[in-house]
Amino acid sequence: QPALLAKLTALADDLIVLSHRNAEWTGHAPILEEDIALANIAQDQLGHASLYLTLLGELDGTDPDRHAYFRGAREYRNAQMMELPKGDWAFTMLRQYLVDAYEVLWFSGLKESRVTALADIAAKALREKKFHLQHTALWVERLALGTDESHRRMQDALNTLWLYVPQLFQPVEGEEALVAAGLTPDLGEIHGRWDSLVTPFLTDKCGLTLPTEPAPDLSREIHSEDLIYLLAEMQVVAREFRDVREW
Amino acid sequence: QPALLAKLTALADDLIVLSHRNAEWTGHAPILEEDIALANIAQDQLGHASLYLTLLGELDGTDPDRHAYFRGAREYRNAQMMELPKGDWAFTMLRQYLVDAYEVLWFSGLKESRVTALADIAAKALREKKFHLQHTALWVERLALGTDESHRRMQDALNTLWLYVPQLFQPVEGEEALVAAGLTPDLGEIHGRWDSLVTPFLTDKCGLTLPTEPAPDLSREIHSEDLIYLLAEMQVVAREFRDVREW
Amino acid sequence: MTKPILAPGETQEQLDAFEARIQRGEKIEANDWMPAEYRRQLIRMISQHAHSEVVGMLPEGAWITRAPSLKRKTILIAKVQDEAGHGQYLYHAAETLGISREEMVDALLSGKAKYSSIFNYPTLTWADIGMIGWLVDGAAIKNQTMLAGCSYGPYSRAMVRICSEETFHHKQGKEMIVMYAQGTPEQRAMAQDALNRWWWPAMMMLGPHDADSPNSGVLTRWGVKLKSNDEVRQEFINEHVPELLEAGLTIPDPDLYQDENGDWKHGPINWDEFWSVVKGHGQMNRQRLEARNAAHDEGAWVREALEAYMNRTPAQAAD
Amino acid sequence: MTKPILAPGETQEQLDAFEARIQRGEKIEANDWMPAEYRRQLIRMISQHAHSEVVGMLPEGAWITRAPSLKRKTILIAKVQDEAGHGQYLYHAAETLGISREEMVDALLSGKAKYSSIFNYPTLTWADIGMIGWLVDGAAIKNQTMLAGCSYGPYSRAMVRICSEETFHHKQGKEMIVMYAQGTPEQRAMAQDALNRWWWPAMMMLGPHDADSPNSGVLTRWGVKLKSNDEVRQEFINEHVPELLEAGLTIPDPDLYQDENGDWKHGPINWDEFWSVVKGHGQMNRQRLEARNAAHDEGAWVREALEAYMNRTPAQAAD
Repeated sequence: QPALLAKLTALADDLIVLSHRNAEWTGHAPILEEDIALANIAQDQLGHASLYLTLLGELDGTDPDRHAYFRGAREYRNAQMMELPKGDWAFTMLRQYLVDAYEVLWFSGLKESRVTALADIAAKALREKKFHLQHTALWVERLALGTDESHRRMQDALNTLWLYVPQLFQPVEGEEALVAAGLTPDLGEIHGRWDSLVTPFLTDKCGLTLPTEPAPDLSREIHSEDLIYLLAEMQVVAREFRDVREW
Repeated sequence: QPALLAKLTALADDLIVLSHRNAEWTGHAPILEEDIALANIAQDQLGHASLYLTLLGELDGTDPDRHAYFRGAREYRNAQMMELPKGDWAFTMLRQYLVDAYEVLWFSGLKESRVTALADIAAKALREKKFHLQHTALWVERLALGTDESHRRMQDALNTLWLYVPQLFQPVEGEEALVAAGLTPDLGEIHGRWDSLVTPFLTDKCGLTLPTEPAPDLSREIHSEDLIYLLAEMQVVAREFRDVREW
Repeated sequence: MTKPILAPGETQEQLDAFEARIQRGEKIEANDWMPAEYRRQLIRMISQHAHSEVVGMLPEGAWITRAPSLKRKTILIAKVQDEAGHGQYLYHAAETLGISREEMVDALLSGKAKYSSIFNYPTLTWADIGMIGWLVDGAAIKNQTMLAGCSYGPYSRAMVRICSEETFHHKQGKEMIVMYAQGTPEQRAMAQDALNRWWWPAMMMLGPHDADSPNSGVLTRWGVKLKSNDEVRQEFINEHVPELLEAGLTIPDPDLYQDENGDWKHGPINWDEFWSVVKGHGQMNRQRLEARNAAHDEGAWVREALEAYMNRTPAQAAD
Repeated sequence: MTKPILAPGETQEQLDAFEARIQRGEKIEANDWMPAEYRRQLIRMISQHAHSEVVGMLPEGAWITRAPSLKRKTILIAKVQDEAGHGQYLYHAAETLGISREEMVDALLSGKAKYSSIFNYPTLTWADIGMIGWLVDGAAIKNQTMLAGCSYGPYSRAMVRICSEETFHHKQGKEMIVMYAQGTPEQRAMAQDALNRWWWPAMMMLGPHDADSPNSGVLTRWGVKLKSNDEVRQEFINEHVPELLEAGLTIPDPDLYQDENGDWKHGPINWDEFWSVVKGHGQMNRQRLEARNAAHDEGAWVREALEAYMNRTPAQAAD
């Protein structure tokens, strides 16, 4: 059904875009050990994207590489949080933490999907996501409680990123039907659990202040100018040699 | 003859690439008046590139837009100086000054070409180039003699750019024949005149120090990684919609 | 029309004479007597207008590096350059009222001064460049044509000059979109997508309905605003709807219709979105201001050097 | 073989015992007695090797964002990640000799320490990624295999571990280029162009001819270098020339031929270029160091925060 295709697209696009941003750090991280850790997260994310895309391909014949490399920004369906430039280390770690917390809950729910293929993806990804979450939560804590500067940077990152959070929990068109049919977990419920997990961590544990500015209503069909630049770079070789079928 | 085609390509590519770098300032210059002045130079450069490309097209059927938008970095034949990132205002102004001085002399010589089309291009461009040279020379002087910081920045720019100067005066393969036949001026002679113009200006007038580090031997067939990024951005729309014949 | 309140030191006689001049269609010049409120309102309007030109360079300027042909690239550089020029004229016009460019720029950079809400929308495809030329410049021209007749001489003359350049940009934008609308399927889709995103912001940029426009009263009385926002918007629609339809595009307003007088009537405008963008919550507000601030900050050493050089030269000459 | 000079405080007896251990093929471990010169040479070599891994992340890492398929992108991230890991092992190995990672990194960032000249060449097309894997890793493996047998235990063990990962990268690079060499005309051209640019730098990266290699003598005597640069280079050529030819590529050396022993003999190497690059005049020397310095400087606040946090936690726990 179209809702499932739309959902798989949104899920895969989130990961294609965010893994790209994370991979931009490879070779430029503040500590050599973190070049390794973040590269690891980026690889896992690409792996999860591929799992979604493989399923998508089975359903509607989509080729994963054409999906990633030959759609423009007007066709991508990632949440805007994913495409924001990598910023500083605080921004990157906080974004990844917010997403990790959401994905751990998402995959925990998806593990119960009635569709075996989805439950299998979730089971495989969940273990990795728990590890990522541990890693990024520790970074958020360390930076929030580190120096004045690191605290300020973490708070700045939160002020920006918080506005993009609601979009993570926006269902795609027809998602209620997927939930009702037991294919995918209920995002509203996940949002609630996410709040109980993330809010006390950020405020009580890390001493950060949640912004009160109202979040704008963002659609997955509209992107920032940042995504255009990201895709331009990502797709440059594939599009220059578009006749090449295999790399 | 192939030497003329190669020469026209090199001349046009220099201007396509440098005008691109200059145009990157539009909207971001340090003074509104300079947004205007530099945009003006960039437009003139694109205009001169088009004149060369039109002639090239008449000779071998090249389409100017395909020439600009559908060749990769391995096929561009600009001097490396042109592709270096725009840097700060000192870098941009000094680069443009060095090129303006060379172009004023080049077009002065080209005006005497036996090929009317070349002489016409030169006559048209020369007037504009003299105006550019006046503008950029004044900037180099003002920054070199301004504050300590502006002097330091100008000297830094000179330290980098000076290494790329010799390439400006490197003939393309077979250029001697063009010179012998009276088609194009002798670059060696122009280099001498350029030195007499530029060296006393930079040293005596502006108080800058010419670097003594030996300049590497650069070929127009090898570029820096910078050109790849420049072309990726420049060609992104044209290549994404490569079937479009007219924009 | 709202009756103006006299500022301390202003007499009714001065005000009457001033208003009589405006009634007679005379232009007020920089050194003429004018009410403080007239001066204040004009500084606000003209500087806001100047800022709009300067910030307006950003969304279009971002596509200079990606313009898909040498011709389009040259045209776009020239267009953005013109906007810088308009900014310049307008800052000059405002300076005649006794404010410095520096003060105005500071107000922009600190976020105190406003600029047109339209520039807080992202430019997402190359066709946006054409659509901005057609719709945004088209809407601006309607407003500027009115302002060309305004009572303050320097503003009026700046507007005349700007209008003629904008008309050229408008033509180029229209030509580009009409061509794409008749081009390849990709170009058609691009043009339609651009219209879908720019139509409503262009409608909104002409300002709130008259009832919600706080400064309209006194500006009208003093011959600065010769038409209401809704009147200008109606002119804009009446010109552009038939042309867009003729180009084969679909206007994203299901309620649009032509009434018995030939006026095109639009559906409800989402003013919540307008006010949200005006208040700084548009998609690009922050980036636009950051980009201007970055250019300003990174240019600081250049401006200092320039000043040092100018102070230095006479001293040297005296050597 | 060069006879080593005793450092102050070192006795001939100690030296003889040390050399006897090496003769017997024993590994020297971190806490064993060793001549100061052995320690100095190993620190120089291992840290240079570590720096090469870290700087080597840059030319390849730059293509992660442009890898043309999801599979290649994943593989490339993993490869560059492995290089970070190799840097880590090697810094650890050097630390066993009494130098800190900080000292080594400072030497790199200030330009005092060297790293492999090969990374000062630009990566200009996607095929460079494959060619680097095949040729550069291929050359590195020859050197590393030799070093895996070296007399210093920690270095030797790091090499064993690194070699097995490099062998995997080498295979991936070869597979990629062989595929492109048999792919579309564009892919073939790309592969050949990459070979044209990387062949000679790969030859040079194995170091100058034995006569021009200042440290070779003592390193050979002490079992650090088990083969000369020229011997290692010969192994590299003998393995790679037939494979490159089999892939249908042309090696950019007109003088290349196979002699009666089956050894492939190369034409003259441009050592001027090699020394120029080593001295810092390669095309990318400056950018590489700038990139490392930028990452280091921009990461300073992170490392400070980390330290502050670690100092803070026990205090908090004591609350």
